[in-house]
Amino acid sequence: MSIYALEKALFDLNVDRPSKQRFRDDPVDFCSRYQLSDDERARVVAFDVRGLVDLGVNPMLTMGYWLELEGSRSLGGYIKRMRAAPEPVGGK
Amino acid sequence: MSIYALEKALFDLNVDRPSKQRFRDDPVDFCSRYQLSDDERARVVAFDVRGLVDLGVNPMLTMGYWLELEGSRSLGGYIKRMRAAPEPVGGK
Amino acid sequence: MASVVGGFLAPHDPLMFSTPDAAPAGQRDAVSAAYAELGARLGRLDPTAVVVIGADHYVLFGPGCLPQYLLGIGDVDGPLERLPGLERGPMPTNPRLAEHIMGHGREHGFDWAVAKSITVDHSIGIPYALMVKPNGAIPVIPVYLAAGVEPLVPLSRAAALGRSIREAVESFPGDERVVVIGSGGISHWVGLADMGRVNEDFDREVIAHVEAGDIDALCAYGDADIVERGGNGALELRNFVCAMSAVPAVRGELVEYQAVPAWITGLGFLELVADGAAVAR
Amino acid sequence: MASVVGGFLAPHDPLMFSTPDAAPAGQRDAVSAAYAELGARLGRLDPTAVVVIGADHYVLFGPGCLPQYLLGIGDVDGPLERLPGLERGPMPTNPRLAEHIMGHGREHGFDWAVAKSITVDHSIGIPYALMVKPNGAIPVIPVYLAAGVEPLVPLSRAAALGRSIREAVESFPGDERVVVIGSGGISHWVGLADMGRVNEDFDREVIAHVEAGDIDALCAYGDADIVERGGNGALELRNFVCAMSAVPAVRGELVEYQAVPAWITGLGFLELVADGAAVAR
Ligand SMILES: [Fe+3]
Ligand SMILES: [Fe+3]
Repeated sequence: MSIYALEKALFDLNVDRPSKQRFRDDPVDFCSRYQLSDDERARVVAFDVRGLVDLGVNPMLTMGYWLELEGSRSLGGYIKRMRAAPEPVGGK
Repeated sequence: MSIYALEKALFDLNVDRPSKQRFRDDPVDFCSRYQLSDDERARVVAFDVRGLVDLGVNPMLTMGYWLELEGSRSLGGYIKRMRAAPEPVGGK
Repeated sequence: MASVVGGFLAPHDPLMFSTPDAAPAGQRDAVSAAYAELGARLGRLDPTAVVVIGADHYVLFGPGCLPQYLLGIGDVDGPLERLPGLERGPMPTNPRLAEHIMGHGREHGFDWAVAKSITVDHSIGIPYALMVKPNGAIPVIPVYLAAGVEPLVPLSRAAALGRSIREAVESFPGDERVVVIGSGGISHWVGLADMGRVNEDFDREVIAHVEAGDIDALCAYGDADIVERGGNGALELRNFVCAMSAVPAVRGELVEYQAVPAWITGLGFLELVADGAAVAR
Repeated sequence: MASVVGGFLAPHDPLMFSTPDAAPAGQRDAVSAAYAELGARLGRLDPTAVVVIGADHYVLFGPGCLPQYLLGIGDVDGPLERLPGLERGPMPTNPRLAEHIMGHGREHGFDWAVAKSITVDHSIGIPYALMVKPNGAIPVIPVYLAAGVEPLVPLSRAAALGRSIREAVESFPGDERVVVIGSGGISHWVGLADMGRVNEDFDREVIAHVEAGDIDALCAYGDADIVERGGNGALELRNFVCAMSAVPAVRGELVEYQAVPAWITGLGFLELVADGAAVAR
């Protein structure tokens, strides 16, 4: 819906401990607290950092939330994901 | 030690949920996370809002933390406390 | 041409919501009627956007980053405080106009801090709910001045910022009709021992300056004098001079004044009439 | 008279701490030696205060309040990030000088956002730890520019801000000797697909402008061009031009340059020499 909602969600995942825990517990539920489209939510849940950066999210935020929350927590994994194509998720 | 440390502690008690809980659980322990003098800490723990305002703390912060955390949570109680003399706590 | 077509000064007293019955019924009714009248006048100005100038009460901006003045350029919702009878939710916005005000300001020496997402507090949420929302989905552009937390923005700088908002609007392509609301109580002592005191003399003096459109007289107040006579809450005069300066050739029209000790505030309701325009009535 | 006696440009690459062994030993040693040399030169300038100009990496300031530039006027500690080998703790301050810079700036059109308490990030914590702290308890005054989060502060405005810092220092009563550090990598792609790329050509071009003291040439870069050739991290050039502008009649002296793909950054180490002063050696 708005790049700003996406950026706020990712900022919270970078700096706010309770937000991180909520995401770990249930990423879809975490996303429901922000005005995200289905497509945006799917990309956040799937760690589609490439797709998120293409949408205009600040790459420091995508990198930060990857390193905090993605399973591997690895920078190499992040770069690999950035170099792959974005997820072809649809939705409004 | 510094009016700024005091203001930061009280700001956190106004807006940060985990800080509020920590204060409820153990106010002295909460205060240990800030560079406060013994006197400052004693005033925070005792809700000596008058003494804190006299030290220079923004009165919106003292009022906010009173309403959030003091037993009565009442504005009338706050005003009464403000009109009484500050606690004569000593310490460095 | 886009223009600022008018403005208002109105209070944002949360006690109206949290302890409505503390005030005498007559005052309560007068205050309700005043908000309704201001809302109706706002509607008759047929605005396409409303700039609401509020004051942080040390809940939005922390000691780690205190801006002199801030503009909401993106998503807006609120209010932050849960007050009985005050709905919380997203507000309509106009990001293009907001970004234009930011850009124009920065080109002319006003380095706006910005919020890409902001949950406004009651200082914007109350005038929005009582004056803007009843007129439909009019976009709101939130502005915050450092009016309650030191270091405060100087009164003269708040006035210059208001002029910058006006010039920005006037340079915006399109036919926007912008209304500006300066949100603030007049005398009130917030969190101080004198809480509950209202100084009607001071309030009437301020109102007279607003009626005369005398921004200079308002900017001439020293902060220590304001606090002495009007309490720390009266430092929100900044919001008044900023809004007045945004309205071309402003003069004020008093709609209502109530000194309400039970709500700890002198409540003034004024329309800021632009130019030689007829008062919207 | 208080004065800015010199300055430095230095990187703040967290990978030096988190993955030190990723870089070849030769580069690692050269970088360590460069920090030590800069620290030694800083010590010989005998400063009484150090202004460190860093960049928020979207961890200090959130989307609810993004300042163009911010000054720490009160308590300072950090760094926020837990990096192996980097101690976290309070830093010595000089609130009187910091408040003077704020007040002087505001009187001259620079509406500083301020922090009364700030936990600095690695962009200030790393140069502080490697260059300032080894010289004893020298007060640090943190400055943050919007160099990584949009809307960015324009390069020319960063330069004007640097001049304002210098003028503020020069109008401060007393004998302060102030050193200014502009903290930032040269080319680096942060969080982008090109992460790990280093563009030595661009870096050498930037270094040549710094050596020549050619602030105008640096301010002439367009942001899109910087991102194209130097990556989003090179937007930290703002910190360079701000620091250079704070040093009177500046010219640069290159101490070390290392292109370190393993640490994803072109690392430049320069002294900013004031006036016709002899290089502190
Ligand atoms: Fe207020
Ligand atoms: Fe950086």
